[in-house]
Amino acid sequence: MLSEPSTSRPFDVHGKPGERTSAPAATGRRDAVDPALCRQWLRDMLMIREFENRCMQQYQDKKIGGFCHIYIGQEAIAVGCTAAVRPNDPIVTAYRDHGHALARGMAARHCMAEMFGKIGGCAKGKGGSMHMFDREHHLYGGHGIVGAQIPLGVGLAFACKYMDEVIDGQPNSRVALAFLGDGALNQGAIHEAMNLAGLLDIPCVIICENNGYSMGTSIHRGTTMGHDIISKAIGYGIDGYVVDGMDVLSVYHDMSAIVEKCRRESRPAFVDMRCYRFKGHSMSDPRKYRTPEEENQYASDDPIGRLKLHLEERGELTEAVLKEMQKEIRDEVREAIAWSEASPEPPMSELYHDVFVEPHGPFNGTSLPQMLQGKDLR
Amino acid sequence: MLSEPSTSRPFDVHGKPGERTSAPAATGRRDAVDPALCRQWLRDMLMIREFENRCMQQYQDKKIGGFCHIYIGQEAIAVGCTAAVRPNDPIVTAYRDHGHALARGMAARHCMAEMFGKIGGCAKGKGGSMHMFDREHHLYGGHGIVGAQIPLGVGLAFACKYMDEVIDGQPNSRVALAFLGDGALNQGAIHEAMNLAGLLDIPCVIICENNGYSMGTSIHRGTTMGHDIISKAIGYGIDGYVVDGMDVLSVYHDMSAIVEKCRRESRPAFVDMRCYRFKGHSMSDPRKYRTPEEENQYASDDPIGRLKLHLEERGELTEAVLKEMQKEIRDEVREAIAWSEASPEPPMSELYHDVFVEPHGPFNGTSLPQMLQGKDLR
Amino acid sequence: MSTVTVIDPTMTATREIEFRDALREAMSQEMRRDPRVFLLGEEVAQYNGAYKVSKGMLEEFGPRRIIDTPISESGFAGMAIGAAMMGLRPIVEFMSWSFSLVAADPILNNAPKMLYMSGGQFGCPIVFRGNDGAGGQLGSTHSWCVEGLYSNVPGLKMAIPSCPEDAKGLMTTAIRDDDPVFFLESERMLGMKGHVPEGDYLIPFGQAKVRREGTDCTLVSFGRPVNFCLDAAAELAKEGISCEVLDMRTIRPLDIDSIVRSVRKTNYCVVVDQSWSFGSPGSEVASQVHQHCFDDLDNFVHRVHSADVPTPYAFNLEQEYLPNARRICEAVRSCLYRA
Amino acid sequence: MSTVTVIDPTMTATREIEFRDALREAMSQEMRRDPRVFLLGEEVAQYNGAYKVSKGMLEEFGPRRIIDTPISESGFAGMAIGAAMMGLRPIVEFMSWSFSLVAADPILNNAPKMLYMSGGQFGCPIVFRGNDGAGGQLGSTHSWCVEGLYSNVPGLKMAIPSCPEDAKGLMTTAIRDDDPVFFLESERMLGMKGHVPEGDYLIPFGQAKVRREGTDCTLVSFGRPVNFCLDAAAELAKEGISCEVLDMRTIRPLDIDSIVRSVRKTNYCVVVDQSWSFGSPGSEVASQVHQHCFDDLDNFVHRVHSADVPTPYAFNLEQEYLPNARRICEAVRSCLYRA
Ligand SMILES: Cc1ncc(C[n+]2csc(CCOP(=O)(O)OP(=O)(O)O)c2C)c(N)n1
Ligand SMILES: Cc1ncc(C[n+]2csc(CCOP(=O)(O)OP(=O)(O)O)c2C)c(N)n1
Ligand SMILES: [Mg+2]
Ligand SMILES: [Mg+2]
Repeated sequence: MLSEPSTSRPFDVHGKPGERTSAPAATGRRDAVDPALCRQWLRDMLMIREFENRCMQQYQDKKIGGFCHIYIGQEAIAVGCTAAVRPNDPIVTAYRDHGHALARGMAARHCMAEMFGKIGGCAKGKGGSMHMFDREHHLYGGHGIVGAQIPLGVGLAFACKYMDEVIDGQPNSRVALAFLGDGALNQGAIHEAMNLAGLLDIPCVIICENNGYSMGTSIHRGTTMGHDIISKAIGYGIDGYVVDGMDVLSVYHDMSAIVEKCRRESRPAFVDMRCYRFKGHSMSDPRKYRTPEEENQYASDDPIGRLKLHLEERGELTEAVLKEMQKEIRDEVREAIAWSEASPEPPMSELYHDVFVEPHGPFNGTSLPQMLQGKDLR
Repeated sequence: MLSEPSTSRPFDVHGKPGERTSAPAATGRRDAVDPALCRQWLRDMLMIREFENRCMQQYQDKKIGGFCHIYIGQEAIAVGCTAAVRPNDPIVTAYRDHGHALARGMAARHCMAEMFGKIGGCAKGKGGSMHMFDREHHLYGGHGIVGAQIPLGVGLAFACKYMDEVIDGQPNSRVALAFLGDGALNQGAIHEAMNLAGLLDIPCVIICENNGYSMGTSIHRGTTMGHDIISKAIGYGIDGYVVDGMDVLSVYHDMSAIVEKCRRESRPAFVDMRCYRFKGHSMSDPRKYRTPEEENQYASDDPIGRLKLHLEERGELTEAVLKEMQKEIRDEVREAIAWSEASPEPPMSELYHDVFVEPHGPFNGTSLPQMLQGKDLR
Repeated sequence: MSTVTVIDPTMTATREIEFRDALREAMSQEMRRDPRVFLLGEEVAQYNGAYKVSKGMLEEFGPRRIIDTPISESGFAGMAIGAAMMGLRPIVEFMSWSFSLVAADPILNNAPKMLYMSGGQFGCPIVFRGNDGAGGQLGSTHSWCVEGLYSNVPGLKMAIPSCPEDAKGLMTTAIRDDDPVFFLESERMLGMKGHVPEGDYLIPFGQAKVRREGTDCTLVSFGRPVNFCLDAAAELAKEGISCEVLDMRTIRPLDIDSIVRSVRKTNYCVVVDQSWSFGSPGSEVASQVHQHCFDDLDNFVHRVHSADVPTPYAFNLEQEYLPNARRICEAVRSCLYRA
Repeated sequence: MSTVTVIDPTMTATREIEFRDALREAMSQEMRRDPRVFLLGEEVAQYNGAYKVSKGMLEEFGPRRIIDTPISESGFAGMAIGAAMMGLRPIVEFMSWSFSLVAADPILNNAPKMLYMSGGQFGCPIVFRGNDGAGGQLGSTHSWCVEGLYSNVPGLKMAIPSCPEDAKGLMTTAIRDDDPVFFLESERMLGMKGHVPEGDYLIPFGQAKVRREGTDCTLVSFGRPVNFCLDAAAELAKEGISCEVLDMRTIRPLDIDSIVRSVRKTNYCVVVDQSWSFGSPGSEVASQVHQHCFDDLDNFVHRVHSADVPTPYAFNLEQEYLPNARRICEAVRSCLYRA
């Protein structure tokens, strides 16, 4: 599956030029995917892009509060990874989570309403941008504390295996995906989690969305062995892979292979998913720590552009289809915003709701958000 | 300096037989040490052994409270490492710390009195067995929380470098040693500390006293890559070395080379110091998790026996000299016990002493313990 | 909690067992009835637990449900929280709560807030348990009373039994509870013997127990110091002072009603809390009693805590540092203007 | 602290600057006078600080003294503590105190206990600082008021300024203090303007400041809510209620004497503390006032806190969750039987 690394670009935020990574980058088999599926991915990626662009507007318009981390540039990862796993494989990620929520199937309205702090939000407006949860789609959050979601992700995979093997007496069927940023590599918790996963044979794929920066700190200023981060996983006996996160076809193929290996062997894996964050860290970041040249180079390597090209070259995407797609998406996001506007603020009783499962004292129990009501969640 | 690994023994708690470690074990140049120095090391090791044996008695007799972790079997490490550094190179270690305190130069009486909870103890009886501190000898503790001392050790080295380079404008002259157990490898804090040390070029030598067990858990049950733990350091760009911790000559030679390299280059290093804890984890451990055969094999490879043999073979140690040495040591430890018995309990005013530097409210300031009074500590 | 019936512990056969046995019985009984329950922590399996609380459990339940972990409190606590989000019911043993500081983030930021942050989607039915408070001369880093820290945090429940019977009943309730429970044991009490019912039973959270009735002064406590209160009450009885000893059993929820009822009767109150005084459960109780019994109290609520200093190692200092019967007696006499 | 003189801030020239500038001025002035002082934390150097508190400091002091760290709070806090043991005087910036939970062990187990555990050999002159309390809709994991947790721990000092002038004076004192200081700022206040003296000056720890004199009720607060108290006092003045507003400035040490003096005058007391109520500085103050003013109080000490729930994201819920002038007014009226 895995072949030689592509040659360095003039700006390479990940490797130091000339240095080889310890695992090869991914290419190949790019033609094997059904064009309809490819177009679906294009749609999903365009959807995230449009959603995020509108988020930025809404944030400027003060409809969205708190921190807001934009996923633009990394769309291929959420979309490709989602395509590579089964719908009931649980996933967990950090605060840059809109893309994961949408890719996993959350309706744009519930994602947007959450940021609007409205009752129609996926977490009734109580979580915000950094905390997207969706039980129907097996998304275990959006988490704000850097690195803290990785032990959780290992726990999700542990639970899958325990339920299958210990409770139901059948072979493990699920794999968990746990996403983190490159800056999160420096949190101790993820090392403890990797050791546990390696030791207990836990089928968790730890995916480092390595966009080369944690806030204003380039990976080489904050992380030792930044050119070869899978060396860290190797210290836990975990297989590491470098994957081109700017190319949804690579993501899909490599992740499919990795995920199925983990599922089969019930083992963890670590993925150095190389990508670039096109926007600032959060909405208030002037991005002085990197040059326009660098940004432009990566922008010209846009994962959406790449996929479009791939389809166009093969005659599998016409201008008309694309236009229609874009229009639908614009409408859908516009509708999501209108819906979120219209969704009421959470009632004051929500302040003391969802604190404890049982009502007692001022605590008035718990209930599911609108988006899950009436659904079969087993 | 470093040559091929010795062949595996039948019981090898560290490597899986047949598996190569990623760095070679140390041998060679065993003859180069001045016999007088060797005899001094023998004396130091015998001293620790006698001290620890008497500690166990005192613990049984309830003169010592709390937890008590015995260093028997690992004496070559504290003694060899101390010999390999300069007296003002700071060191810090975990709770199994009596050996380090004695090797560094703390008088047996202050070490023993500390465990007796007496005012003559190195920490006025307020720290106990796990918390041996000695400012004169640049020992920054004894620390009870597994792994927590490693960030501190990196901070000591950072401070050395800062004082020399930033404050005094001269090249860095010191190196810090930070000891931990193999079980501590699984604490996140040490990974954060290794990354910091690697990133900021901090001259800290992190020495894992790899005795193959953390309490009842063998390294392979608790630690991934247990046969090759320096693979973890490699993920931080830190050079790793395997050293035979059962042989004081190896410890001295290898550590001298490692320490001088770190001093020269102002870089961290990681040492897999292979050893065996001869006694239980603490005083209440029945050691059911390992076989008498395994224990016997290691006991027959006693670091003190090895050094004795080395000296005897070369005619550098006579029976009479050894006897005399042993007698002196017995007397010294006996005297330390008597002295500790006689040392008063800390007065009640000590309860509110050393909480804050300044007196205020019930807090009555701070002062140095007996052992440091009148000494020049710059 | 809602679907289970509280079995009256007086109805089932009892025998004298140790506190640690009571804890183990609750865990084992719950593991037999619910396959989602499992135990993990350092040395809990092969070593039978550092303090033998889980002795024999590996043999009965096997290594898939009694799981030895590396020394990675943050990692395995977080892992267990993830598993709880999926519906399993982990019991996490901290060898000592003192070692939970390295796991403060997952246990405080994740477990008690997951239900809220997810808008009701993911609860966290988990029990964190282990030794709390000073052991015998373990020194400053190993003697934490985490109730002083963690009880500040909403979204968690906190139980702290003072005797074997409560240990079993509260542990059973904790395991069946759908919210995160911080369960605080005491190394010093693990060997304590007491009559414990054989069957399974639940002691509801938030219901204090009157451990001794009295008319002159209300002693409010929880966990190990309840026993010192009983000693002190016996001592004070000789002086003609009749103390009512209230064992709160859970700190969160706090059964303030029972305290108020007692203080309205006695008009005096002493709180005994082994954590440090500043911003502690003890100050909370004092403040709430002051609020609810403003017109009933004949003196201010007196408080007995550990001294406001790091825990010393030396035997004599540690003894003086901790709440003890003598210090409780002094506080009661002072409160009743009899000093 | 003993060797320095307190310069009267009223004696030096002032100008209006922001809270963040005041913090920076204190740090920079101290770094100029003492080469042992350095600053480390995430994004403090090249990025000029996530909130621009350290803006320009890299330029002045260079990368050896203004140090960007990876996202390793436990690692760099521990490293700084080690350096402090050797006599350096680190300032550790937590981008938010909410992120200090992952560093709870070094900051609580090491820094405040080192002097004690080492029997007086190794002190820990260190300042931990950063944003505390809710920002604007940052949600539950990012809105910690760590005073509710950490003030329980002996061996540390805790300062929490409410205005730019105090921010500078307290920071200067913190840096020169030989003990560990937890310095709590507020993201919401960094842009607040105020008159700040140009020279260096020290505001002694443990001395409250009367921010408004009054006769009817004592309002006790610290940090950001002091400003809400001032708003409330202005509002209540219109109703003829005269509030005395006490700004504690440090929680540890706590200047209980000033509180008692004021309450003896007003006979009523309301504590406003933005941390959660249970076992908080607020409950401590209430409990101590109850103790010292038992015969002076005409009603129980009323308390205003954040709601006892995880911090919600939604604007309307967060506003209601936090202490605010309306809730303070209500508490004062209720306390004064005017509700
Ligand atoms: C423990 C902790 N420390 C600091 C922060 C503040 N913070 C939020 S995101 C971030 C940078 C993370 O970078 P990275 O992991 O690379 O993710 P990216 O933003 O690139 O997706 C920081 C420092 C935090 N949320 N949690
Ligand atoms: C954070 C933390 N967790 C657990 C413990 C309890 N504990 C003390 S020593 C120890 C085993 C450590 O083993 P290792 O690091 O190999 O050192 P050794 O005892 O072999 O010297 C454990 C689990 C602790 N002190 N701190
Ligand atoms: Mg990044
Ligand atoms: Mg070991």
